[in-house]
Amino acid sequence: MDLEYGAEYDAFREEVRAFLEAHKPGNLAEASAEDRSAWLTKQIEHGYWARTIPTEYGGYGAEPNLLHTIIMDEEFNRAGTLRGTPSQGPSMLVPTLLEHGTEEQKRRWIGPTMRGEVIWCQGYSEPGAGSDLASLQTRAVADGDDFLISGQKIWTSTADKSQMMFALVRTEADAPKHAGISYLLVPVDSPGLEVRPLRTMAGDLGPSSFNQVFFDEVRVPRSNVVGRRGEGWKIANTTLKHERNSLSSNAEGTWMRLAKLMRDETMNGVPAIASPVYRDRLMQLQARMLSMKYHALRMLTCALKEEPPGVAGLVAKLENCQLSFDMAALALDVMGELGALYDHAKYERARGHWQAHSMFALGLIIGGGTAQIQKNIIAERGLGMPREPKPAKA
Amino acid sequence: MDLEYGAEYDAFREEVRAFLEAHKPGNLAEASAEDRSAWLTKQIEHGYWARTIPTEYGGYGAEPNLLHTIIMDEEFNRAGTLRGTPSQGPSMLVPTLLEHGTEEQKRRWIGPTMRGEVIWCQGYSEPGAGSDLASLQTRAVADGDDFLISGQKIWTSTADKSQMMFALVRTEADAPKHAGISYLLVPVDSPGLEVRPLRTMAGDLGPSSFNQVFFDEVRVPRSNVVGRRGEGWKIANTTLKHERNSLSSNAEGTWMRLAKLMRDETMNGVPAIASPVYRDRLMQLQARMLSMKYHALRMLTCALKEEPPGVAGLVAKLENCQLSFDMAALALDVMGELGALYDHAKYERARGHWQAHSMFALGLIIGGGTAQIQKNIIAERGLGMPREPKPAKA
Amino acid sequence: MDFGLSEDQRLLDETLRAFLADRVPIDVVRAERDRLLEAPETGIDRALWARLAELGMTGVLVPEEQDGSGLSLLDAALVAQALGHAVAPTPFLASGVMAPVALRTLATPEAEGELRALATGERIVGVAATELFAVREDAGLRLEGDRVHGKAMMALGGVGADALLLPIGRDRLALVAAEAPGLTQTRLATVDATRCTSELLCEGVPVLWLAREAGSSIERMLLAGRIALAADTFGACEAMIARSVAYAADRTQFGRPIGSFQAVKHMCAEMIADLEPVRSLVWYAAHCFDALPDEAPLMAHHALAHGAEVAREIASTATQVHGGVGWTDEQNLHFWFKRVATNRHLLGSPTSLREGAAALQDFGA
Amino acid sequence: MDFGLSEDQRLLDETLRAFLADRVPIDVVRAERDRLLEAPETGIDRALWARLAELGMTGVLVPEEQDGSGLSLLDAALVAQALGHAVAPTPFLASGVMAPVALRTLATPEAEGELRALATGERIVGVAATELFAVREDAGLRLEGDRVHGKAMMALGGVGADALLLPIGRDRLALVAAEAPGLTQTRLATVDATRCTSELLCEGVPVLWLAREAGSSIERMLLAGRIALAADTFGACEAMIARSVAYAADRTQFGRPIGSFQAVKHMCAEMIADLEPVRSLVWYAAHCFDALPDEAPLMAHHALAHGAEVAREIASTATQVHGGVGWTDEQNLHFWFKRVATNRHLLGSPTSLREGAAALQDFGA
Repeated sequence: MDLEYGAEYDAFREEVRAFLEAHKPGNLAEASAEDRSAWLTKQIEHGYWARTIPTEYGGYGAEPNLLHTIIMDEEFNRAGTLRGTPSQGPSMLVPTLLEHGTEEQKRRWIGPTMRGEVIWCQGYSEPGAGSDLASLQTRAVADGDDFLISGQKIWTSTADKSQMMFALVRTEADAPKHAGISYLLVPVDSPGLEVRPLRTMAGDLGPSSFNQVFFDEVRVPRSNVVGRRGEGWKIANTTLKHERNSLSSNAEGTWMRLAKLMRDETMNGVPAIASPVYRDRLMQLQARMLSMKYHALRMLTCALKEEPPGVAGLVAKLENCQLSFDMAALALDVMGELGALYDHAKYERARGHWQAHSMFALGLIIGGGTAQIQKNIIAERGLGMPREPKPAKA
Repeated sequence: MDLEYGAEYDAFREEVRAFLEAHKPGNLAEASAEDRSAWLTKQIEHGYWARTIPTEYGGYGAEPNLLHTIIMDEEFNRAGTLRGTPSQGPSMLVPTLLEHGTEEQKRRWIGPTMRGEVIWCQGYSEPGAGSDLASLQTRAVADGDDFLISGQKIWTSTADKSQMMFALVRTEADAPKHAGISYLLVPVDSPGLEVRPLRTMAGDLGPSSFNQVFFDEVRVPRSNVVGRRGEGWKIANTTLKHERNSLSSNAEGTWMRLAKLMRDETMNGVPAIASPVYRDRLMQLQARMLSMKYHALRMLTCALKEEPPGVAGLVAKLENCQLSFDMAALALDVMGELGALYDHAKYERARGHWQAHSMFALGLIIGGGTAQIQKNIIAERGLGMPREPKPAKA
Repeated sequence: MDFGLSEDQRLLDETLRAFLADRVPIDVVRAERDRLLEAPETGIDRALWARLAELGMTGVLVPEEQDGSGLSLLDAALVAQALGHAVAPTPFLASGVMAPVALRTLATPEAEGELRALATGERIVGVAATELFAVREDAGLRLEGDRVHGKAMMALGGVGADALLLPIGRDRLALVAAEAPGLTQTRLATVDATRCTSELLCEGVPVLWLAREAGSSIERMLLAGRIALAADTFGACEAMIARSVAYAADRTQFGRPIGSFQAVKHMCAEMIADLEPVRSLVWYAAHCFDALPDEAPLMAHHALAHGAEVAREIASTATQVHGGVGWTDEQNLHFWFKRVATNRHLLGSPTSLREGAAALQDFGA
Repeated sequence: MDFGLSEDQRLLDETLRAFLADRVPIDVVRAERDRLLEAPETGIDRALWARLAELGMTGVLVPEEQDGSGLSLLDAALVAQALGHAVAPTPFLASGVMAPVALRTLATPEAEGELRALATGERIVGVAATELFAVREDAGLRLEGDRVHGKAMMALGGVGADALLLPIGRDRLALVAAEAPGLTQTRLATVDATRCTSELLCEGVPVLWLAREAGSSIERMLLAGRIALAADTFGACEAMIARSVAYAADRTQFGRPIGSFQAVKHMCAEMIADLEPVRSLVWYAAHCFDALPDEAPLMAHHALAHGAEVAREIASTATQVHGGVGWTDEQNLHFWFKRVATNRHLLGSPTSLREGAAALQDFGA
């Protein structure tokens, strides 16, 4: 066991650090779209973003190296700024285009997407298709050289801020469930496409905005299909494979904030940390947090060595979500009566952060495949347990 | 809401109390079989046992009255002696015979069973048939006026102390699963029947003894079938219906012992009750214990008023088992290193009682329909949720 | 021997539930929430309270001598349960339970006058009880002469009320007019938009009257409040389970209703198995309040704390059963989620309630 | 950057597991249990220990200078994990981990002599450490001159050992011969028949040698013991899950393997999801012991406490997956159940370990 990165990587880290000191912009939140694109472009030039994307598509063209990725993430994080942009274009669409896109699609979309000039949203989920995503019903009917899309998508975060959507739609009405779906690129400003904000239980507490998107005969050229017609399900799933297994979680930071809260928050003159019952819960959570922290290091090592992590690679999300929820629950308990304060109420703690945290953690338990689906996967794929028999036809 | 029993019942309670003061025998554990039968016979004469069984079958012949039952149980309990005998003959076989037995079977078995002259064991479970009891494989093949039984039963508690067994066996080899079973009375001393003790994880800590019973062409007359051939499944299930829903649990007594343990047991000079973390757990358990105590009163009221308790009537076992296990877990934690002592080790606490309690509670979670089966029942029968679809034929 | 509801109680329950289903469907609750987001200083919905008064709900705990119905705390708990089930935005906890119990225990002429006004529902009285069990932000009220000074946090049902009942320490109880000079009330919005909580800043607020040696009044008030709050949480849990079961029957995934999946069934079974015994504990605690007062404090502590623990599990599980839909504002489940989350701490947090339960039994350090 | 096992460590693990599967199948464990029930004062199985010595397991933590293999605590943790997986009845915790760590930290000539003897497996040394963290039954050892008086509870690996290592308070460490005059050792049988625990009564027991200012030796010994014990519990949990998954594939009910029921699948998924991260924590704690000593105490406290909590859930869930069969003696699952139940308290109970973890960080009262 060796937790050092080695001299070569230490040098790389120094480079990144120096770059950030020299070039890190001020408050990005208030920056113009142009300034943000300029900053992304500078990152690409130095290879700190779009690092492994071929230069002909607007990237830096380096070989993949997970430790470089980790170090860049760590250093950008330490400098308090984002590396690249966290939207779904770079993380989901670009890998898909690289693998399945036509030459024209790649040249047209990848560079602008990485530079933040085109923002994408994801159109997968539908009101009737949650865990059972393949049952989606949004249809695209061929009409000459175009498709006409009708239907409804939900949970399309940032749809209100996007120019483009990559969507799964049913193009082959008579094909079996999984075989009738195509992967389609849709301009958000198309006539007949309407974005409506979707309010969640977290109300205005949340950092991200969700939307519903309605399609009424939205016209899109056939050339906007990625990969072959009817193979969208397969293509979307290979993209999910690309998604970097979340190697770091923010559980440690959350726990530190919780511990600080418990030193600061007093009831009847006694700080919460002095309550043995609350302290015991804090210690239980610390043990779980540390387990997940070193579990992530173990998974990182597997990835570096290209060793299959086995069942251990499937459990992080389930455990991290529950841990996150439980940390918020302790925070809310510690704040007592005042923990429910909200909406800029006087005495509100940390802007209602812990309330939001609690609700978002619960949302994460649900989202992206519910905990129940995840347990099925852990049991069947991780432990090799038998699948449920298919039901007899009623 | 009125938690009094009323004058009539108070008088009945006085009667029972006077009877016990006058007649309660000394140490029953050391009494001879004859003395025990005599004591049961005296209880029957006064109507405190076999109370509602017709006199022609050896009972007292009173009308059923649940409050009388409760009062008798409470007073016998207070006097520190058993009412009747807790074996499975009176509780399970006798109600079955009363409903389904022939006149001859009733006259022959009920009286001696109630007087403790014949001890019964139950032959239902098999090694391959646990939750799915109806899949049992012990066969009885017709041979003239007899059946020849071959197979194996498990979990037959007290088989080693019984004269008779009431058993479910497969008499109709070709009938569907549930329709091929008969309810049969089998002398335990029959040639070909062998009883072997079954050791459990609790080792010798446990109060009850389990056995396996092996049948090798055990011959039993056809007249020993109760009800019709092939209707054993239905008959056994109507008996289960008779089983009085456990109206009282011993959770309160267990909790009191736990609280006492926590006052007595010290570590580093501090009694466990002075540890806020342990005390908090004790309080959580007290709340759950009290909930179950008053839940039992509510169910009793439903029974008295002959009102269907609905889903509330299905949850007690699940909750009580888990509560019992959790109380033992706290006890074991409080005793720390010494809580695992066993087998008459020096410093052993309460003869390993809490270790046994923990294991038996776990056994109860499993036994009599696992917690999983119970949850299915609560959901489907109690909440009206849809049944699982039948699997398609492979 | 009858551990259950009387015919009258069942009728009360049915009447109120029918009324609430008709008058306070979830759309009304949504509208109230939206109104609050627009105007956070808005007070109690007096129109709804007036309708409840017509049903006699405002006078449940007011003695018949003062024109109330003089019912038991179990009746009041049934009302609270129904209000929780409907997540109805009313000041019942303060003005229907805590204030009447305090006032009738005082049994002074002034208190009797208040009771009469409370019974009709025309007068609404808020209660500031938080500092009895949890002091934060240096809160606390004191008397200088007959004027109140200091700060009280998380007063219940106070914004838009006519008067406020203020325990000063553990022995004195003051009534002040909501519009009294020197009193500044600020609504403290919580995630639960259905309950009114506020901060009171008092700078020499004149009292309408002051009761001394009111310790037992204050205790009974808190006790009744805790039991009613437990019932409110219980009612909200009932509603969340019912919604989950209905949703699971309706929602289809993988070609079958999700309620036919064992995992979903077991989540629902665990929710109801944990909840049903709580009903019995809440009923018993309420019964004790009137019939077995020595047992009542322990039962109230346990009913509120244990009910809150069960409720947190149920709120989380019900949301999971609903999947993403349960997380949307539109589905409305969150109104119950937030109601029980806020109830959890209003009259004592579970951990401190359990510590209180231990102290009542002389367990402890 | 390599958070994982080296090739050598994998080989060690595989070799030992193959050996244990061959030499200590569960029937051997059963036989040991039965032997103990017959003769409760029986001591350690020295024949098995001698075979482990051939594999080098007795000298894992003995420096190469004293003919040991001088490996890291992570290697020792892997041994403990394999022994827990096999529920093997050995004195590894005391004689293979705690005693060598204490002795090599002392670095006296006497200690070096002991280490040489320990490495060969010919000499076995028990450890009486319980009073360092939990005093019950008025236990405690003291010195009068150079003779030991008093009582020690739950000594590890002492019955049948050659000598016993006794911390006297937090600063002094004595070695006494197992057969020394004045020493009475009584085996204290626990539900777990695979680990030897005993009471020591000392009435003027002469010391073989005494080390003063041995505080850091004692601390390192306890630390190493806790990490190894956590690894042992972890290994037992691995075995329980593997047995559950295998049983669920094999057992048919309602016409299908029970492992195809969602409820059973989810029980297994929850077990493994809770357990896998514990492996990382145990590994990291062991790594810290050698490489990052400042972090080691906190990690050891958490690894042992958290591992014990996870293990209790797994023991209960695995038994439930097995149904009635898991509750029989014949099925053997209970050997692991009892091993983790006893491990849970041997070097500190979870609650007190967590209190210790808080104290290490200056949290607290």
